[in-house]
Amino acid sequence: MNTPVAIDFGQRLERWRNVAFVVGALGLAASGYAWFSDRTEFTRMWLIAFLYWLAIPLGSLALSMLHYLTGGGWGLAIQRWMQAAMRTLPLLALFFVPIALGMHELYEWTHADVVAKDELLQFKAPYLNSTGFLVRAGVFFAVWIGLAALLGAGAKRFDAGGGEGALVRLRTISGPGLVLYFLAMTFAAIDWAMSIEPHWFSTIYGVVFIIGQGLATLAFTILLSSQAADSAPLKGRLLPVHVHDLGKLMFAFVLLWAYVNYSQFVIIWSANLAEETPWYLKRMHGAWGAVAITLIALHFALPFLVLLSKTVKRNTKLLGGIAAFMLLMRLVDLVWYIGPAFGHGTHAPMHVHWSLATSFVGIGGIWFGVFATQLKNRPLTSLPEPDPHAMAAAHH
Amino acid sequence: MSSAKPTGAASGAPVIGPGHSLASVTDQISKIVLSRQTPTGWFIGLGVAMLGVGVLITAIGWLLWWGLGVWGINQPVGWGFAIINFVWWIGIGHAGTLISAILLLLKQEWRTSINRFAEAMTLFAVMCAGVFPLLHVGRPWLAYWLLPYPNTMGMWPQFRSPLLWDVFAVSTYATVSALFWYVGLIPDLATLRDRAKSLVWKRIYGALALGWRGAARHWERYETAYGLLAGLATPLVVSVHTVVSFDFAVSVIPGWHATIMPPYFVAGAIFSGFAMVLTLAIPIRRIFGLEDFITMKHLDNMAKVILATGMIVCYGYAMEAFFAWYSGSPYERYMIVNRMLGPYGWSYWALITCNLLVPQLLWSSAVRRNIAALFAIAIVVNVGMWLERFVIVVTSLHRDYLPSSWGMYYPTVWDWALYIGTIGLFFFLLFLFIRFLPMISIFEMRTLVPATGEEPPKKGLHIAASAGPSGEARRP
Amino acid sequence: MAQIFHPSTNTLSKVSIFGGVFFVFGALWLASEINRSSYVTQAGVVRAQPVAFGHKHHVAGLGIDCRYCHTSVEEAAFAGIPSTKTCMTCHSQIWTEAPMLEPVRAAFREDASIPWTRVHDLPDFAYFDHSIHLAKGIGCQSCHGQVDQMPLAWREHSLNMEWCLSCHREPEKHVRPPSEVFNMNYVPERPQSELGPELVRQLHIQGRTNCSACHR
Amino acid sequence: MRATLSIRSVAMALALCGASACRQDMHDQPKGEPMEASVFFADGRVARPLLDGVVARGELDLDPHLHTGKVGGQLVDTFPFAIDAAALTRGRERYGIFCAPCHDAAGLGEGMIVQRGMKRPPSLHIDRLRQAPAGYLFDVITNGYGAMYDYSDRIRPEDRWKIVAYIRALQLSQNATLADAPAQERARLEAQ
Amino acid sequence: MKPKFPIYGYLAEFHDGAELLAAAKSSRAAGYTVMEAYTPVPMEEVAHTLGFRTSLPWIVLAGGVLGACVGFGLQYWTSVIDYPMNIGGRPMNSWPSFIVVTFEMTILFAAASAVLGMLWLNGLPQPYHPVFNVPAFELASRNRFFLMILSRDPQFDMAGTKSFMDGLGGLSVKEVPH
Repeated sequence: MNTPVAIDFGQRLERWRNVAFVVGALGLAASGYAWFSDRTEFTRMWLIAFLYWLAIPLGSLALSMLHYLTGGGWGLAIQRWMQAAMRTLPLLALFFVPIALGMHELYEWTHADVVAKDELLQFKAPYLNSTGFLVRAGVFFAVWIGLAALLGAGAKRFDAGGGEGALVRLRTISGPGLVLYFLAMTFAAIDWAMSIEPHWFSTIYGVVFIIGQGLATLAFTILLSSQAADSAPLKGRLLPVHVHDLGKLMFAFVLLWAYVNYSQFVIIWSANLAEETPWYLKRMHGAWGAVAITLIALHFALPFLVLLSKTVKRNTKLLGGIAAFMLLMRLVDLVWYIGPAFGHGTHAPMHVHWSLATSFVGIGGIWFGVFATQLKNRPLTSLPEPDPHAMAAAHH
Repeated sequence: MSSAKPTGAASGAPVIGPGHSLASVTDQISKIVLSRQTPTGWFIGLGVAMLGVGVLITAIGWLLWWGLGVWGINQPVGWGFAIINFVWWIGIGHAGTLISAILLLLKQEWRTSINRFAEAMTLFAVMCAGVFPLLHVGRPWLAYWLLPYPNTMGMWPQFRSPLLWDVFAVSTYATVSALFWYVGLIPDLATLRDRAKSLVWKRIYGALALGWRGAARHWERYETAYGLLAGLATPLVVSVHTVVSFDFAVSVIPGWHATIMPPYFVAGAIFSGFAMVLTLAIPIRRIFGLEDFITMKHLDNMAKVILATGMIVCYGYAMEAFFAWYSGSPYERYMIVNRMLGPYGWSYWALITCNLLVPQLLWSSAVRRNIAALFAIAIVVNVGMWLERFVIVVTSLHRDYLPSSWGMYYPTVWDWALYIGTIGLFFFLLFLFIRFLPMISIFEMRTLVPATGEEPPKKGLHIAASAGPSGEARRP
Repeated sequence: MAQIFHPSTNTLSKVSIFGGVFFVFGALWLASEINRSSYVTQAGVVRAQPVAFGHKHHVAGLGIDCRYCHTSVEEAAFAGIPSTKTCMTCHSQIWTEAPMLEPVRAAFREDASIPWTRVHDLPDFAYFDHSIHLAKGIGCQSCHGQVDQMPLAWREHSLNMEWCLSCHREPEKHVRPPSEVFNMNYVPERPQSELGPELVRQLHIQGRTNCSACHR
Repeated sequence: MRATLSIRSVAMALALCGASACRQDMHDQPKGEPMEASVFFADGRVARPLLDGVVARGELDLDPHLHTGKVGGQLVDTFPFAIDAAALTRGRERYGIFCAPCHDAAGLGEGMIVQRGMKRPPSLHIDRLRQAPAGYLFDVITNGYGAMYDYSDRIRPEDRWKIVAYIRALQLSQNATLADAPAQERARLEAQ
Repeated sequence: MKPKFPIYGYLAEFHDGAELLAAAKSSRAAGYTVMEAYTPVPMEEVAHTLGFRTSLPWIVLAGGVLGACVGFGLQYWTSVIDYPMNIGGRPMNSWPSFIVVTFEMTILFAAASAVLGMLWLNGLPQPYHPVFNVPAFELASRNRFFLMILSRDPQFDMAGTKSFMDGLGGLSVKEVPH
């Protein structure tokens, strides 16, 4: 039961970090080739990969603030992961550059000739224009990075023994911070993803992205926790009760994901308006339709059924496995959300360029490397020392 | 626990006053029910509420006699007060389930002293809500046609209609809320049976307690069932107001057809529901001297929930307004302009004042600690949420696609009478409830008493406020 | 504490809960049976008429065609109730002294209407058209029963909507060649399972079950 | 006092329930269905007789030949429209419905009603009727003759003409010679 | 059948839950199996000490699955098989529309099976029970904890069990008449 040699999670992290940097660099290099060979495809795939990896730092930002406001042991268990993830936001701002440069490849409203022929796009021009797009992106990143910095500083003060005062300050930031995050993320989702199909609109769109970010963050942090659980310093501190809470939260977010997506779908499906349905028609036919069914089955039904069980929710390894699976499904979901937007007509064939894979590991590798570096800068967990009482309680 | 270092969210106040034991909790709460002496305030309140019930009966009688023409509804506003008040009441009901179920799942101990009361509020609010659609169908004696049963018409309800989803959602909600409430009451009914002095009351409470005797096996199944009910009620409560929002959103009316409607309706329901809980809890804790059980921490937490859900609701308003423009649809654009500047513009701005501006005061902890201010804000929110439904229903319908059929909606005195009547009914039931049943869950309050013998309280974690000793240990 | 309930209450309370469930379902079942019974639908109940007119006598006995009296049945929604003059076509000559026919003679004299009791009265929101049913091969007998065997008329079927729909959903079970619609003793030449679908095709029968087919 | 009150209230409640359950306001709407009784008109009928001078749509009798069987006041012996096999079939059907009860299927005047006491009509095969112009037969159907009531309200003019045509065929059938039969039929009949 | 012993069991009264738990554990260790504990608050550990786990979650799961099948089945049957009707061109099997009612029925059936299952397994309602014969038992719903060893226990005997229970350190041990 007791392993004589205590494995240190920090060492494993270091190994992973080195691998991640190498893989990331290779991925970026391959994506660089794509940039020259097919700029359009590269930019599109890059956008998907970028939005995928952006979800974890932003979700961390939001969940941290939520945790400061509501409390709960689950937050302590993943607090360090989230704090490190938040600090990677400047890197993601850097990864946004190819999107800013490739705007013309992504958004038809940047084409003057298209806009000249399209009354609706002319009407929307005060919002959908290149300058506004860039300025807003700057504002979004400023808000997020600023919030992350404020929270980081507050957390540092708390760690240094700031006590109740530091906590109160964190809460004071978190309330308005969540409001700002919500607004910024909503408009970021509109700008970066929704406006690829500039005629279409859905008022719940921002919320769908926000829920997705929360789910991705939970899956990522659960996966990491499950990897760290049996080594120092988490061993003995990460209790089944924490795992159970995290499992319940992931379960809740799986349900929320299904809820917001179903709401959007059934409202558009039932009303059956010509300006709204094309978005779903594209995504419900042919190969994209198969992806949609896969999402229902594997992004919702399977995790829902598995996570119903209390035993599963308390099993660290099993929950980690499900979390890894959910991270994969998040990618499928994003590809399904954004991929069909580039096709025209309601029966557009499914098309995913190979550079999705290179961009995905490229951004992801570098991101994870930086994340691991950030993680190592601070204590690896904020969970308290093992407490015999708590251990006893946790066995029920 | 109270003497341990502050673990609560902001105020750090405990969820139960100091110095309580199993016996004192049991005695103090059951005394309210079993005591022969009834506070005079109760009689006055019940009397006023009965006046309201009288108004209700008159309004329903008048309506049945003359038909729906006595209401202000007509083309183009065919929904009017009936649906406004229905949604308003259903929304209020939601806080009860939320407090009971979701907070139980989240192990928020502060729920314990207000859950029973909030569940009762849910039940009564759903009853009041049910009055409106039943009467609005025009021939309420045929309302059972809404249910699928093998009828002589050989046909079935239309399952593609959100109005039918509503029938299922609301009736399921009413049933499950009643079950949840009753199951929660069983051990307390046994407590009252054991405490009651007269044989008649012993028998009444005894029959209702179903012979509960607190056996360990029973408790085990009971707690499992209660936890499962909470787990089931949580998605249910979300689904109910989602379905209510579908009533509007799956249509094609500008101002109704918006995909943000489900989450924003759910948030709005919680918003108004918590406001109603505050509206009721503040006077009741005063009248019945329950300051030890409904503490400042409860009020503070409820205020925070109101603030949070209020912000979500306002997010919904903002999205509607932005997308009305962004959609580029002339109908959507006209809808929002008409909402703001049309003949009902006053209601939109009043709504913004009540739901957006006034709740911002709750950012201040000083306001949250001021009971009078909390009470006032709660009332304002109740009004604001009523206005929200008014705005959605009336301004969207009165000017839709066809300018030739534009019109105005003026509620009649019978619309108002029915609305006031249901408020009377609500308070009437509530007064009966607080007199004859324990308004605070006795057995759950007992679990909050430190050192029940099961295990000593743990120290709170750094920030973790909620995972208290009883939470993980007792709940499955 | 002392016992406050007798041991028998254990059984009583359990039985009453489950008994209550059965009671509720039983009551619902009873209600639905009552609703379909002839007490409510009046199916099979002979109606009192101001004059004891016998379809059996006039149709089976004398061989008078349905259309002799119900003249508009082939071309209008309403089959037509014969005017008093139609009765008097014959009864001005035969049975002229019969007291039973005095109301007919009186009506004819005074140019009044005979207040017949409607046997087949659909609700006012249902729009039934005789002509289309005859044109598409639905016999009188399919809805009205063997009128030629009714001394005094009764309603053969409930006229509930489920009864209408039972045919509209499966017209092939009831259709006959249009030439046979007035035949009270029709027997299909070939098995109905074979003839029915063929006639449905030939006559372009749609068996409409949407609301606006009957409710306008 | 209390007892009566409660009995009264129970009775009231029952009456209310009963009243509500039996409300058939949609079943019997305040509109006139064909031949319903009316409380509005003095004669108690929903079906309104036409006022003098009113012509219903499609009922304007502009063609005296078609509608009266007369041209210039004289009975005609021609048909207002061409008689084909379909018209004869229709005529036979209408004859069967409206005429056969008295005149019997062959036109001999031995119908079922006659057997029950109706005044016996003349056979259609007497010379007077065989020689009468078609307009005469039409006129009898339209206006009645002797004990026979008129059938103008029950048979449309076109159908009356078709009945007349069928009567003509009947008359022919009872007075035909072998020479009238088509060659093929003749051969068959001769063979018998 | 005539009961073997003149009493239903012995009821020991305790001051707090920890004492009860200890007593339950030692009774269990002493080989008693047919026992019941009575507490004013739910104490999961006591039930587990008595060797009890509930199967209620499975009943609720079954109820939920049944509800889902009934819910969707009802809609499918009525809308596709029994009375197919074209509503605005939507397919007969409009599954997006049917999800809501399916969901509600799932919840309804699961909740009903949770409540009815709990009552059924608990043998409630049971207004009469021998344990109510003990006057002090009314404190079981206030602040006292009780442990009862039933006379049905194979190891039960009048004197031995009495003296064993006296040794558990409770406030009192009382006979529970039938």
